Amino acid sequence: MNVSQGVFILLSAVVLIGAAGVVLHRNLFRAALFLILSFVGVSGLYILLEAELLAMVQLLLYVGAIAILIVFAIMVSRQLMSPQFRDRNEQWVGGLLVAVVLFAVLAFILLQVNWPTAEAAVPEDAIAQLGQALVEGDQFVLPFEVASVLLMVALVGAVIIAREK
Amino acid sequence: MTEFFFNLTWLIPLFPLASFAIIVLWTNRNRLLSTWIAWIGIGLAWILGWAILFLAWGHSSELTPPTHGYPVPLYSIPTGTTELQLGFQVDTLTGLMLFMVPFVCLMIFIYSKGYMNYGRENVDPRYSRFFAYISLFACGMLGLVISDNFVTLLIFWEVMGLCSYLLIGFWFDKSYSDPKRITPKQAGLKAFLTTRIGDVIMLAGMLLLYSQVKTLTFREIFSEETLHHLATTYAFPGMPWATLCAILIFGGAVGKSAQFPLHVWLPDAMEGPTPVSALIHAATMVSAGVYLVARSFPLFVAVEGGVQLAVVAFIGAFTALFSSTIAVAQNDIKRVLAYSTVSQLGYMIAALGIGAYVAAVFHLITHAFFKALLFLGSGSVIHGVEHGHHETHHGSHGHEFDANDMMNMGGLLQRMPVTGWTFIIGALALTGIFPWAGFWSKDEILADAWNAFQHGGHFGVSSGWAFFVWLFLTLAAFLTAFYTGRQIFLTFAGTPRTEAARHAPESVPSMTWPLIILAGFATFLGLFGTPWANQFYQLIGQKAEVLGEHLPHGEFNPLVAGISTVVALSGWFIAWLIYGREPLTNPVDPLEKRLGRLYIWLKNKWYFDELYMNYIVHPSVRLAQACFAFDDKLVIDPLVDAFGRFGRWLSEWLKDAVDIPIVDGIVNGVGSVTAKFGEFMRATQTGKVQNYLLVAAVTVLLLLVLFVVRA
Amino acid sequence: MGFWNFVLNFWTELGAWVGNVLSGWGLPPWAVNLIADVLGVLVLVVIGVAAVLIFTPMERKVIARMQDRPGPNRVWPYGLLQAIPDAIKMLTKEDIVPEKADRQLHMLAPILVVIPSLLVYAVLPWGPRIIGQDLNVGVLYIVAISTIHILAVLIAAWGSDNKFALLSAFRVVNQLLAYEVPMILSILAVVLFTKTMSTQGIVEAQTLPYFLVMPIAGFVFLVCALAETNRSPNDLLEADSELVAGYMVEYSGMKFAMFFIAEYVNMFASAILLSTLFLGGYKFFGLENAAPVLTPFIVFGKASFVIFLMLWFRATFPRMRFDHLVGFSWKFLVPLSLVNLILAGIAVKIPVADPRWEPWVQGGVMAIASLVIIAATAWILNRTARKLEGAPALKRIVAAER
Amino acid sequence: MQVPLSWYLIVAAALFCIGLYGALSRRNAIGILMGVELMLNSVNINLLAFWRHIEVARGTLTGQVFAIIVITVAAAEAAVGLALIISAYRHRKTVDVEDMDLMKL
Repeated sequence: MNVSQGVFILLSAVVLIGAAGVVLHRNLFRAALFLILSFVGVSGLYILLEAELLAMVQLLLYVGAIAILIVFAIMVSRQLMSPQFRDRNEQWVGGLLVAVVLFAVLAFILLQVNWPTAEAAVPEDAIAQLGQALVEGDQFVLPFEVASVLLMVALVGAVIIAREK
Repeated sequence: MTEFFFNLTWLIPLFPLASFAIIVLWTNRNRLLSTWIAWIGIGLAWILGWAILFLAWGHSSELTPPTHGYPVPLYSIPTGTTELQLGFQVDTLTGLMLFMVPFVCLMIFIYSKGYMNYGRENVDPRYSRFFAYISLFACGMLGLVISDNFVTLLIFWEVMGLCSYLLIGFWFDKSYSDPKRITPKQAGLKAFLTTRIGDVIMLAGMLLLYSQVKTLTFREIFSEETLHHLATTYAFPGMPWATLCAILIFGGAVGKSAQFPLHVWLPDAMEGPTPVSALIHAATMVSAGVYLVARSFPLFVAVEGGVQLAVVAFIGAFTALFSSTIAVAQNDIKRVLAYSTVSQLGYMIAALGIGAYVAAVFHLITHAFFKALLFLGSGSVIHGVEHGHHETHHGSHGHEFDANDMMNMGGLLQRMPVTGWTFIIGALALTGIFPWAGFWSKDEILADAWNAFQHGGHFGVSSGWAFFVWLFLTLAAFLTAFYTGRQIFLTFAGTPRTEAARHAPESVPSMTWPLIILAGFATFLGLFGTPWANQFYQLIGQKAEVLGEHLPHGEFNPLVAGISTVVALSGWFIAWLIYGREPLTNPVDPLEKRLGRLYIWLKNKWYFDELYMNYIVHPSVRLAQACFAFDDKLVIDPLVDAFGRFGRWLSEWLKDAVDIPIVDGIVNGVGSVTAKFGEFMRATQTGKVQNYLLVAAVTVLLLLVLFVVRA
Repeated sequence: MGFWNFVLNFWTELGAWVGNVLSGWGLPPWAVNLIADVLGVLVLVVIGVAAVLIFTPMERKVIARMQDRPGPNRVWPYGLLQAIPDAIKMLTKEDIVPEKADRQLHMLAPILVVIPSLLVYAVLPWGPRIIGQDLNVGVLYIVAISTIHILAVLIAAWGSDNKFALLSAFRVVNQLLAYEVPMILSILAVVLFTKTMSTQGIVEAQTLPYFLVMPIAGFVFLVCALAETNRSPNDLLEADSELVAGYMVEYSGMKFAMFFIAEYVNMFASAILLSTLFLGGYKFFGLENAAPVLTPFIVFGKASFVIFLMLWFRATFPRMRFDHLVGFSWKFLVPLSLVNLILAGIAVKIPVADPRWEPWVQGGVMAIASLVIIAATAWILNRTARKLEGAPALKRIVAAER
Repeated sequence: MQVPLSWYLIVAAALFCIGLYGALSRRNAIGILMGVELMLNSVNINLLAFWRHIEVARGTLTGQVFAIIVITVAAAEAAVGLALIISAYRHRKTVDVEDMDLMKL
């Protein structure tokens, strides 16, 4: 048990408590805030994994954009939030069962597998390498471009769907 | 650079094809745009074609046919044990065709704008469609000349067949009061079916060839081993495969090039619009037949002194003479030209039949130019006369006026000087007057025939045949000069015989410019093939040693040239005597009186149509009817009735015994089970996404568990 | 010599001295680091908060002078300590929570609004190696952290259970997200030129101040900073005349003071960031090399200048209409900064043989191209305006105003 | 480097399952969306953990790149999803998926 393991446990607790809050809290607005907490925790995990760029992107996009949008949507549809609204459907028991069993099976598998891990230091110019890899012809330029097209399409689609007639 | 352009060869037919597609699919409504698209398509093909020609010229020593083309392979079709290589090729013969085809097509396309009355109130309602069709037509011919195998050649060949059907029957709604006169619809059908006979024969030849040599690619068929193999194996005694296949393939050429006895469709093809006639008769379709024989020439000469060359020579020479006799007695300006085309094609075929390969191709090229000129000129004349008719008879279409009839013309040279003079230039070229193009090419054929007669022919052509060919062709030349002169004097000389001719205006510039340009070519093109500096020989004859012998090179023979010139001039002179000296005033041909029954015989085209009608078409129809009557009334009907009665009885029985208790029971049972099951399953179809998601999650979970257990 | 060295490098020497003293007490290295870090954090936070004390009087004085009135002048000479009585007033006011409000969220919002503002100071450079933490993704960090500000405002609005607050919250999403895009794009142009996202690295790479190299990016950033810090003329979130202070409407006392502090902390941070990105940061004609001790003051001076600019804007520009504000971002700033980004991308690819000349050549090209773009933009705007002049609706408005 | 790979994987699995539970049991469409976002995050944790523990030694970057692409997809998904939800809310005055069963014939 050293410092980073301690930090990891702390962050994991934040992530999982936040996630539990997301799915369990009756107040949807609070659930969204828990979601943000969870996102921030995940971002911390990324820093622990020495992926600073991804951590920042996580903050910027998940917290700064997606979570904000969710909160915004909740505010727009706020009339529906009445205390008697039970935000849990009739199959929640089945869902819980599936989730728990799935976790058990996954944990079992994960602990069984002997992962081919290898110790190495993250290179100094990891971010520059990432940037290169995203635009280099023989690496990931195609997924990158496809992703940008996807974003574009999603943007246009969202505008059209949400536009008032 | 050269290879770059050669590799682009496949684009040439694609340009007009694209024009066709664009016009048909999108721009049909916009006439001007359709015109321009067709022009641009053929124009690009022309530019690329000439680029390829000039590059091929530079490399003529490597690209001489038959086997030295530059291959542009496209794809191969697996056909069981072998692969069918399809593609294009560039050699000098292709290059020559690319010199002629796209350019003449371009001229015709430009001319068509005016001919179809663009921008006037009587513009053709199917104007854009016309341009689409002729684009497809050009595509067919261009694709044909660059094919390097019989398969694509046949495909493009049939494309042209289709287009000829569509275009000859272009005015399919036209009908005449004279029931005996053929309508465009019938003419199209006739052309299509007649050429189909030839095509079937040709297909048979191709299939036999394929069965023997397992390939249809020219360079492989015309290789020395293959030809040797074909020449030494026998289909049946006395008939090597090469001879059989050559004769059968020649059948296709006979159909396409309207040779005797399948010539009947071509004059009737005049029912189509005149640019189409020009397209068919000059640039594309009928030359395809000659081109086919020229292309497969090695096959024709694979057997020394075989019967196939004799067949070719005889049919060609006979057709040349025979159709020119008919032309003498025709009054329709276009029909005269049509028979003249048949006759000139006979020249080419006959030339090929005596081994005069270079001369045949030379004549093919020059003929294309001056015949296109003549057709377009005649179209211009018809157009002018029609306009004159419209002007004098405003809106009244009471009686039928035939603008094609030369008896309705006369004195048009004053009214239409450009058309007239260019037409005369074309006529001079056609009749082989020095120094127009026809003189050189026709003379080369005659000289070759004479040489073969004098010194024995190449490829085992006997000198008797050669003399026969020479004689027939010389007679044909005389008749050609005569009927051409008759045409000129009837149409342009003298005074107008009708009001329509009196008011005929000169055509619009988009029609006259192509005439002028083509007239230039008709005048000067022959200089490329003079016996002293024969560029054509340089291009396609030089390296023909692979054929086993030197190709005959038409040396200048003053005797032959003198005879043919004298013959031609005398033809003109007699025409002048009859028609030119005292211009006709009444629409009665003076020839009719002098020739009597012979004239009637010629006017009715030796009664070939009637012959076919009476001895082939009617018997076939009658046979079909007889078969129908026999089959239907005596055999089929009772049989069918009996089966019907039996079936009825059987089904009645089955219904009671089997259908109601068993089949119905099963069906209803299945139905009710399905319905019950559906009721049950319906519960799972909640329409709620989350339920489905849960099912999916459970499924994934089960698979995962399965994975764990199995591992 | 030693003494001068100590004086000139005062801040780094101070750090080393503190470290030595702590080690001298016999502490293990990790404890020394921890204490040093805590001290550093404290210093940064204090600087951030102390900015309020300096800039509130400055704002009041400057705007008062621009509006031709004396401004605060009672507390100490010229009213320079006006902030202290203000703070006392705030602290002593009653803390009111609306009855139907969500108490916890109402409480959480002021905290959340201050924390990210102060977190930003961690990567703002005060001099060579005088920085909280030189992150290699520093600029991205600033952008990412500052988005939490939006969240805090949303929570404040939601937690207040007030319709003005809620309206303000809708505006938050609209305005702040809209202005974040051009801001990031203009920062990206700078990053393209410096090839690093570390704030320290950006300062080091600035041979020329980037405001000269890419005036477009600087201008866009300035406008966006005004919007992001919610300053006039872009203070639509709390526009008094429309929303009676918007999301802050239900806050009083100390909680209101937190928002107040956060605003100035943000403003100061933006000013420092702008001077870092575009004005050369702690560089000042080689002074930073001669006397490193001065670098924090250089930064402070530049930041003050930027803040003065912001105050100037506030005093002179009327508030914009909301749809104009958002439209201005999407229709004007975003395309402009995209063009600028493309220009920067092209400019940094210009090959220069001698690396010493590289910033000058590329910067020069960029500057000239920017001027061309500015001229083109001006021409287009001018033409559009002239077309609009003829529009009947506008004519009627102009006539009515006359 | 002292945190073993399996710890990350376990946390990610837990996060995934919590997200799955959220997606399965929430009635509010926005709640479902949040559950999906949690699942996507767990995937990203996995990707980066694999990158750190396996890929860094090999000098490749697939994990990071994929994480970026997952984030992109998540952004697109959130945008379209929320647009759909708002549209549905506007037309039907509900974001309760229990009421959205038009898929049933």
